[in-house]
Amino acid sequence: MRGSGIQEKTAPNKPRLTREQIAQRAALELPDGAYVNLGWGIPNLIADYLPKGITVYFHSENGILGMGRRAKSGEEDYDLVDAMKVPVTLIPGASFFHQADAHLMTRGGHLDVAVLGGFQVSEKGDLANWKIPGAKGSGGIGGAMDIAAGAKKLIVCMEHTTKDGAPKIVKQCTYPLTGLACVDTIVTDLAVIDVRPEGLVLREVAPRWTPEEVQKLTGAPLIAKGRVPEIRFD
Amino acid sequence: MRGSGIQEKTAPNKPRLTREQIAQRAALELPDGAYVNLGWGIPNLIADYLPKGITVYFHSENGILGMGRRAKSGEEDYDLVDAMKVPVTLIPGASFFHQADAHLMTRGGHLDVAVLGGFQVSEKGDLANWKIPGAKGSGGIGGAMDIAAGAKKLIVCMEHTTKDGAPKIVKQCTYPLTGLACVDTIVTDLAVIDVRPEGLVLREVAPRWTPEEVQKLTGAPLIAKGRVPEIRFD
Amino acid sequence: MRKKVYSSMDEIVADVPNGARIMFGGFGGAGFPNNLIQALVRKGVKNITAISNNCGTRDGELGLMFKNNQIKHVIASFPGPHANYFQERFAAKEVTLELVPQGILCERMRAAAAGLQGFYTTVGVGTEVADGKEERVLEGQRCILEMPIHADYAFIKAQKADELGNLTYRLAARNFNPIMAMAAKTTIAEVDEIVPVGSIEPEQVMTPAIFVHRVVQAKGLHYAG
Amino acid sequence: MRKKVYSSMDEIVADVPNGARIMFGGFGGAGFPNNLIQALVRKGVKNITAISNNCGTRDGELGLMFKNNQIKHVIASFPGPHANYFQERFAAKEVTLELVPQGILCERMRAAAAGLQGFYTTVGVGTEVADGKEERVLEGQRCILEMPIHADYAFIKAQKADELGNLTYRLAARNFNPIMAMAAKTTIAEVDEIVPVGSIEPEQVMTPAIFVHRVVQAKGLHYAG
Repeated sequence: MRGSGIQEKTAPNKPRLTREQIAQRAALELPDGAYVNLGWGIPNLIADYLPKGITVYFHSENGILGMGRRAKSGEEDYDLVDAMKVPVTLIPGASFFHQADAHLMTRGGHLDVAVLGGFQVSEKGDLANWKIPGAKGSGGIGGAMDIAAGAKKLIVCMEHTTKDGAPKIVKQCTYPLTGLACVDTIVTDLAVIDVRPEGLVLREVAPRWTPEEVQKLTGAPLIAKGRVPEIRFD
Repeated sequence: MRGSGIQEKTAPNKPRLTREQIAQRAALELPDGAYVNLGWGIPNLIADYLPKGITVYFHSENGILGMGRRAKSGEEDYDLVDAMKVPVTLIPGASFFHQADAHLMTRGGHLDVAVLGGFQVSEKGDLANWKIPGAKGSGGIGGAMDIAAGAKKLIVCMEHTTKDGAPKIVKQCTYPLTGLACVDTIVTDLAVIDVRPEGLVLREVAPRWTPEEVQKLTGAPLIAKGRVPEIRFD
Repeated sequence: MRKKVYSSMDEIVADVPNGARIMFGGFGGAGFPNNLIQALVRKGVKNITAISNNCGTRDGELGLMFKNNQIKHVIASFPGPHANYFQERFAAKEVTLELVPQGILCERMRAAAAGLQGFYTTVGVGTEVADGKEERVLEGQRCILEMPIHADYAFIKAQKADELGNLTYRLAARNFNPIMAMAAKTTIAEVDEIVPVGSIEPEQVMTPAIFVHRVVQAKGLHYAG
Repeated sequence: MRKKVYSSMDEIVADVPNGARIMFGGFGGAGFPNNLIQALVRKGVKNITAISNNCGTRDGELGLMFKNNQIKHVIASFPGPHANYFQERFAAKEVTLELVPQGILCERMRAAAAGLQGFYTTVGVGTEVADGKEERVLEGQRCILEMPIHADYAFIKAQKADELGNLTYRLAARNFNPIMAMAAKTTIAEVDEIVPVGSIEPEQVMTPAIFVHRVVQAKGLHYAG
């Protein structure tokens, strides 16, 4: 998959957010006391960037609520792993349950926030994040479709463009879909964007980037309501 | 509701089984190790008549497996009641679960045997047991429809005729139905009858009763395969 | 951390509006949120839709709410012969009733909890329960389509809550409570005891805190009815 | 009392026929019935339909069964990048795959367990998952019809079993195991420890014995792969 090429040539040579900074910005979207599921990739970094004083109850689709930090060396218990097979710890007040109840939570609207990675997001909030067209192998869905269908608020964290410079925020997804009209907010290395009935609202831009520059790297129209502030991390 | 009247006049004046004897005979249908649900009425008496050496795990739709005898005076715990609100005890190996799992067991074919009371059973095994036509009040279904739909083997215990002498085993139920083609065996005060694809097979008759006498009090044809033995209780 | 622990029954039900749809846990006298129900009686809310296995036992459980004519519609499996106030209102057509097989009542609430939009079952096929419902053959069996039951509130009873809302139930007082806790928008639990966070073993939590929005201790208010 | 306790892995899988449909518990390396799987490898059953979240990790979990070409069809949510033997067979078209969203995989098994004949969900609407499935609007939402997944056997892993088959699970090794235990015709549990009847508190049983047909202790056979 290669983008139009135009974006690539016109992309300003300015620093973008790192993956860690995307995670750090996304962490600010989590309210105190929220029940939250973090998907693979950038979302999985978010737990390290929770603001001080905030308690978030992390949900894992294998049947954990209240996951804590990753286990340190020597502390690992391989019956206590997250959805990425990584040994984790618990915070006080955690609970275990079976996988059907874990997904009753995802589908049934019980999670306050879910954060997933993305290949493409459309201007209507459609998400494609499980399969690259033409990729080898079987592919795999995992819990993403249940999570996309049910979270009260779905945030997607991803780079704003592909490695080739093509926009990942598009009018219509061309990759296989994960869910329709499910994304609420997109946090990229260039912007924070809300999916609203009126369209994609540009809430923040990366430091030193302008809304116009971000628009050029975006495959669907962005709506700027007044001055668009730069992303901050606190 | 009044039967044809013919049966009433011709009914032999011979002793029938008592309710306790119906329960005692039905108890012989429970295999060792079986998971069993007992409904209201005569079925609820069955637990007292289990043959020696047989262990049966009684299920209650409020979320108990492994109910024991009723609680003695002074022993009652009102958080440990059966589906009839009666305080009960547990046997070793009992378990508790919520009502949805309790009915996952009833509907999902997990109970080996369920025993229900009945107002009418049809020759196809349709059961009517929850509502008398014209009765006052709201009526109530409870767990009967789930149990009828799902038990591996459904036994109905009831008197063979109404108080007015009308047959309760009929070609077609006239009372509101509980379930279609769900009954496997009927134990009455006059007979043990199996519902089979070929029809109602008369397996046993009450002591001193003849198949012909039982047929006269039955609203659908009974099939006798050879000599029909008398009911025994051991 | 969100504040979930309330100190009074009246405060915890203060926002329940007239016309609310409320699930009430309990079965066979065990696991009823009797103190919460009495708070609703004191508050005098009206036009409630009650989703409950039964409809009270004389003055007990939901009885007083029927006596006071606070409930206009019931979804129940077994209203019960001792639900005399319900039966009087029902006979007078002051309350309407949807009778549901007990396991299907559980599944319809669970469907709401699980974000499912309906399911097919053989239960009730050929009976009054099937009236007006879509029927079709699936897996070679006649089935009817049953729809989720949603609610604004679940009023439940548990044994212990920690301050986050993790719950355990005692013996057969569990019954409908965990299902209703999952199914309603706002779940309010009356408990025997509130314990510090971390006091309940994670493996032994019966209802995870995510489903529980408010808890209140029934301090020696044990219901006598 | 029925004898449920077996003394050998080979004996407990002895009757599993070629062509059987088998659910395998486990997720993320935890709660896999690895010793039972190895017994199936030794037995050499063929043409198995495997229902499992994933398809092994190299030689581990279901890996050897794909290496030996014992599995012809898989129903899975996430076969996995480290399921190299599966991926080879899949590329060679020696095994077919039905990909199912993970929660829907759970619900379809639970539907089989609960005697439900199908359910509607919004999950997968507009995606490849919806291909060939009935779609309709219910409760104002586009939904697809999902059907139960039945199985001849569930192979599961638990921590403790009593001699009746009541089970408990450790930490997140619970995952798919309780659902599969309920869904299959015959459930076989590999456990760390078998305890006398009455040793597990009735309130703390996680899978009631009614769902468990055979248990075997994995005596120090802890799987290393």
